[in-house]
Amino acid sequence: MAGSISPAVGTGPAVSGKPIHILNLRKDLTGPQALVVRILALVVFAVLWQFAAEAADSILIPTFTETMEAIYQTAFVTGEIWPALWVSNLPLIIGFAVSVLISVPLGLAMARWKAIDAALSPVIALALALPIAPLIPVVLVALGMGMTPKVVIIVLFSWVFIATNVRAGARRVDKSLVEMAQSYGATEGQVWWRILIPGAIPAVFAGLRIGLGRAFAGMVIVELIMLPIGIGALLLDYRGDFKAGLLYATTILVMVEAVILALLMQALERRLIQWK
Amino acid sequence: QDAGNLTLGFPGGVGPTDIPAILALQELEAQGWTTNYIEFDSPDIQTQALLNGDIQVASMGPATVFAANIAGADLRIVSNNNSIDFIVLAKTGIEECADLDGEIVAYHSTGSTTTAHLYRYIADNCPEITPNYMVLSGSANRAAALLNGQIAGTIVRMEDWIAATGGEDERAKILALLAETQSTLLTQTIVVSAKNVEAERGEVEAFVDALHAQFAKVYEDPAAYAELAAPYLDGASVETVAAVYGALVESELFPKEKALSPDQIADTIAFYEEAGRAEPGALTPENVADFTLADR
Amino acid sequence: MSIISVSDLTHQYAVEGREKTLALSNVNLEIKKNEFVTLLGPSGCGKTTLMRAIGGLVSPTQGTITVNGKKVDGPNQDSAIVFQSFALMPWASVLQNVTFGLEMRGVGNKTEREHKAMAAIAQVGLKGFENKLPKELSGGMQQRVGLARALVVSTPVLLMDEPFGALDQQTRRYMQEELLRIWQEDQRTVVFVTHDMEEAIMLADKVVLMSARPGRIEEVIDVTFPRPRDPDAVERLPEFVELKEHLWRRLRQAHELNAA
Amino acid sequence: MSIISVSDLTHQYAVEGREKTLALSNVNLEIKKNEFVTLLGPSGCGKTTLMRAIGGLVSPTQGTITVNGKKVDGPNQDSAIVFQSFALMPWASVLQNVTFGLEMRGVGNKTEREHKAMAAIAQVGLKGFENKLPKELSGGMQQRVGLARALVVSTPVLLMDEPFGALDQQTRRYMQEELLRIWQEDQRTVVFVTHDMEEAIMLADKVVLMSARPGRIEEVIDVTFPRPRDPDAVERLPEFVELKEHLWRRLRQAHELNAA
Amino acid sequence: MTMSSVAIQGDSPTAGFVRVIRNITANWMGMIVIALIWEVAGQIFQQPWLPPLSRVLTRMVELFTTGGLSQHLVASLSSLAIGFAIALAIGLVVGVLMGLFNTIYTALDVYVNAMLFTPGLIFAPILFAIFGLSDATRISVVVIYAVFIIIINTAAAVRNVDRPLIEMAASYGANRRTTVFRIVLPDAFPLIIAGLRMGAGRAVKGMVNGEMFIALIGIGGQAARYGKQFDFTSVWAISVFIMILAVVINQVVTWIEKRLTAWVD
Ligand SMILES: Nc1ncnc2c1ncn2[C@@H]1O[C@H](COP(=O)(O)OP(=O)(O)OP(=O)(O)O)[C@@H](O)[C@H]1O
Ligand SMILES: Nc1ncnc2c1ncn2[C@@H]1O[C@H](COP(=O)(O)OP(=O)(O)OP(=O)(O)O)[C@@H](O)[C@H]1O
Ligand SMILES: [Mg+2]
Ligand SMILES: [Mg+2]
Repeated sequence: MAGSISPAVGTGPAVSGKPIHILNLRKDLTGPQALVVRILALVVFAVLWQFAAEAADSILIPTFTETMEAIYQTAFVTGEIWPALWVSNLPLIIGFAVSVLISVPLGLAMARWKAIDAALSPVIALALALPIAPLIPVVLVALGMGMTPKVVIIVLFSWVFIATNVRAGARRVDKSLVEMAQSYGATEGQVWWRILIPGAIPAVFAGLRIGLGRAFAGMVIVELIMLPIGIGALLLDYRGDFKAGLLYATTILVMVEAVILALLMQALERRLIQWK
Repeated sequence: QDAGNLTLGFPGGVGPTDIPAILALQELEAQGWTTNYIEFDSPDIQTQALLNGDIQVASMGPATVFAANIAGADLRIVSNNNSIDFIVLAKTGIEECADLDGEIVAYHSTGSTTTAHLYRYIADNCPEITPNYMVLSGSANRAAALLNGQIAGTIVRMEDWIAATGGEDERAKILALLAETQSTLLTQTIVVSAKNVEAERGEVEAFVDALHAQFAKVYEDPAAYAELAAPYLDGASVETVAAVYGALVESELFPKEKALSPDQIADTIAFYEEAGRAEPGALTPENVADFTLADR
Repeated sequence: MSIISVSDLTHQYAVEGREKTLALSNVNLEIKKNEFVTLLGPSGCGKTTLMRAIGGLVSPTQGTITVNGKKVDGPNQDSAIVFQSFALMPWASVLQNVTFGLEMRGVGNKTEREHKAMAAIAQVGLKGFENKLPKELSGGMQQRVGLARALVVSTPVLLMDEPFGALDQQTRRYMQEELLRIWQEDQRTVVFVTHDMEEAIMLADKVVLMSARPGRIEEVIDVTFPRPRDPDAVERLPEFVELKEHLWRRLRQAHELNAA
Repeated sequence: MSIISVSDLTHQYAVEGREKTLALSNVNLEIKKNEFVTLLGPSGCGKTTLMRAIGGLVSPTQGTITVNGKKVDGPNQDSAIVFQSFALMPWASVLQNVTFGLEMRGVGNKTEREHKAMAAIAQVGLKGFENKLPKELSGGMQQRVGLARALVVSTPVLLMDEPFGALDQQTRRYMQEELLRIWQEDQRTVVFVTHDMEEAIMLADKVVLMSARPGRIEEVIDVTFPRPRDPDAVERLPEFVELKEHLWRRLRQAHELNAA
Repeated sequence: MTMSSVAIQGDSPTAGFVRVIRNITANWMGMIVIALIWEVAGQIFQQPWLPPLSRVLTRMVELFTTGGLSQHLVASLSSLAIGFAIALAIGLVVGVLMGLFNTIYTALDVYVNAMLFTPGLIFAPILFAIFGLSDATRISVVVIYAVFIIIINTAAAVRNVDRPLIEMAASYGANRRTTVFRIVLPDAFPLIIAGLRMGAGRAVKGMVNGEMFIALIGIGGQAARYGKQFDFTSVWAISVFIMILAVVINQVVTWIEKRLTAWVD
């Protein structure tokens, strides 16, 4: 018979010390509290920016107040930003949609089948590191000047991040659920639609958010390097003319657009993953 | 002579027009100096490097100098590097400026120097046309796009055209050499920061002297110079480089005088004012150039 | 005339880079159509493994299994499985979890399916919980959702892995009665893993007794009490008590703990 | 002299955006030091919830709980919990899972802890499985790992949520004997949730009977069989059979299914 | 003894060799196929922008032996290594803090996402203004590129940790710190690794872009020069080299991941 468990020595009443608090992950602050925290963070950031920029005293670095003024100018006085945003957004939307259509199935397939995963994982690694920027001339020469090269570059920028996250998320889906579905005669398509995709939804959204970010970056970079229309043209002009305030104002407005899209996505995500 | 210390900045991608400056550095190095050169991708970063004292002299376009000074920087042109070397190109079949009406014409970006020159060319020669403008950055990219038939006309630097075609190609041809009509304008200058200039006066003077010695060498024998220059131009053959120098010398694009001409500066300022890139009166030759360094 | 036939089955778990475990060794088993077979054996003896192999979720290292005359080489439509770990979709409501099986088999239209599912949910005593999420249910309630899902699809074979393990005796007794009723009405073949000897005897036509690791079949005992059985009455039969004693003794012999 | 005192406990689960569930309503319970209390009740009646509240994992909507004289307002070092869902760390071996509790309490050094843990692993019949990962174990084996983890730390209070639910009867009997032995040697207070009425009676000083949702305490029954008990002997006592019948009747009354 | 029985025993060197070959073909199939398609397409279409892979590889060797690329390599790689190490440290710490503390999460969430969305290049002038013409600028570009994705993935991983395990740890008296190290981090590990993988890729890009878009230095600078000269074979050669570098880094990460996550099904 196995040895007995002797009582632990020295763990008498002394152990009941201070109370333990359970980690409460994912309990997001809501409403006014969240707003206060966010604004506080913004204020800290703005003050740091203001002082740092004043200390740097460079013609390329605007202060926070200069930037805010420039935002007001470009958005409401001259209105320069709007047509540029519009021009730049079209390839962004198409490119992002193409990325999603390619990467979500790909990521799921990688999570589902070991062979595909093994075959594609070096490709993913390649793509994660493939330096797109030096290849932009190649893409332009290959595909001409129209919408296509922009869309291609945006896809190149974003697909791999979506695929990686979808794969990671789908791998976390309980294996026994897939078995359960199969035992009920689910077809492969049904396994995907009913088990893998819902189970991977949180990670899919994380991937979509990151992918959207990369798509934005891709959009700006193509325009900066080769086809300066829209936002890229504005940025180049402001840079060339040392209009630092407007340069960062434009950047911030692009970020704001991206963040708004991300927040919309987050809202959708919240609705879809109540079960978490 | 005391050994000096000098770092020079270039816009990215060394071309034949940049070689004299590099060889001037070599010359100084041979005299015991410590020299260095750095290629910058964008003029604004180069400007900042100059203002910070990371580099002592820079090769940059007057447009950048003007824009930076309007934005509050204190840059000074101390020497010319080369005059306008832009050419207007068009695909075969387009014979004159007016034929560009309705065709796709590419330029760098709305506010760039080359664009201003292109507008000026059209205003001078065929003001009534409305080309279908599109944006395509990089002079070499535009040359390639033209050769690939993706655009009908554009403006590029002569050295890029010659590098891409060796001087001739049946797919496109030179519509105008702007050097002929706009020769009083500067395109590439040697620039210092006014704040640092007193401390580095000796170095800058020595560099300007060495640079002009190089220009003299080019004019002496362009073909021989090409052989010196080719190793600095990755992958370019000596013949191509020789063709470029031949063309540049023929058009007298390198300055023959060391002294900086106030008229040239004034013309260049006027040109940018006209192009709407500078407020009239905001710039004077004195606050963008330092004549004391070269006019000795 | 066997509907399930397991011959010479051996299974070894081989996780890369880890020690191998021999879970089943030379198992032979014949199950006739409409038979109710219970599997009994010490913890870790390979009952779940055997069940999963029959369901096609484990490809055995050696040996063959046929269900309904077809060789099993993957999950198939002949059997429904009730999982030991419930296997509920956390994002789906109780109702959605229960209709899932019907949907996969393409049964009826949505209303029909929901109608059937509602009936099954009531049958397992979860009326009123249709719209709850799994995390809002207790352990026993979750188990019953898995049960309802398997009951509602009418497969010829029903594989149940400790389906009543998390239920209180009252609910368990009620569920046993329901299961027997469904089995008798629909004429299905049931393979039922349990730890409860009384349950094993009460339900079975045949009790299959397995030995400790590596799992082998020790003994197959026919249970011949007449049907329909009234649990309370059966429990009092002297044959029942005798059988229970017999199983108890055999299990004690087979037991890994005593071996240690 | 109660070590655990639950007074006027009400708990309502309120998940945002979803219907609320009243799980416990006005529960009062006093448990004396070194008492062995079993909780019995229909599936979904709130046993797990009550247990978690005592362990400080659920902050009840209303009412107070004190353990060892201190008000419970979070997890505390006075009680160890055996979880219904096992809660094993999937990345840790059996041995690492078992030493976890000891480590958290800062017991001894590594060798000592491992020594203790090895003994506990053997006690639950898992000798030889020390280096396996949870996914390599069967359901019952996983449950025993969770059990060993809780047994090895010597907390005054042991909260056990269906700890033997996935075990076969043989292993279960053996584990019951072990548990009783440990409890008697170490003088601990045990709260034990089970579905098995025989188990509830056999182990308990007090059987607490709960009613269906919302959970209330129906009845508290004192069990006075002398200790140490020999399960096989106790089972044959007429009082045992009588008590079992009584519980069976009461549960049937309390049962939600019969209400439906 | 027959060949097959040798293979089953799995101890002999031949069997080991066979297994290695099989592993390689299984793991690198995708890449081999892409390489073949590239080569064939390059040979068939003869487009200047798509030189056949063989030519690219030859050029790559040339660049390293005679083209003087190796002299740039050490500087580029050391800034990559230092930058990634810094990004890793900051990313993990901030990510874990954001995952653990809901206030920090709420405060930073929007801004970190915004930074991820911003093309890293935009920061070039700022970084240059701060660090000037030193290696610190290149390193800081690498950091900026890699850090935000690591933060975001780490925070998400921590926030999704299995709740029952946290409760279990709490019930055994684990304090916050212990819970984090013993439960949260192991459970979050697979997702954190996914973030690191992406972070490593971004770091390599940061290295290249930093060298391309501030001052032309290192291998990125070379790539930019060749791009401006329309020397696509050299551009591809450098890109392929960078990708090989990334794949090597990725294999290392995968190897570590495999070691540490045997417990994932
Ligand atoms: N995925 C796996 N990897 C490795 N070994 C496994 C795996 N699953 C089960 N085993 C091992 O196989 C043996 C049989 O496991 P199985 O789950 O079939 O037992 P069981 O009879 O269902 O036990 P229980 O009654 O406890 O559920 C056990 O010793 C277990 O350790
Ligand atoms: N996290 C939760 N959110 C919402 N409702 C819950 C949650 N957990 C439990 N409930 C509800 O509370 C009630 C009591 O659940 P509890 O788990 O305490 O039951 P139990 O007595 O342990 O049942 P079982 O014997 O089946 O384990 C159930 O009706 C269940 O639906
Ligand atoms: Mg099992
Ligand atoms: Mg429970």
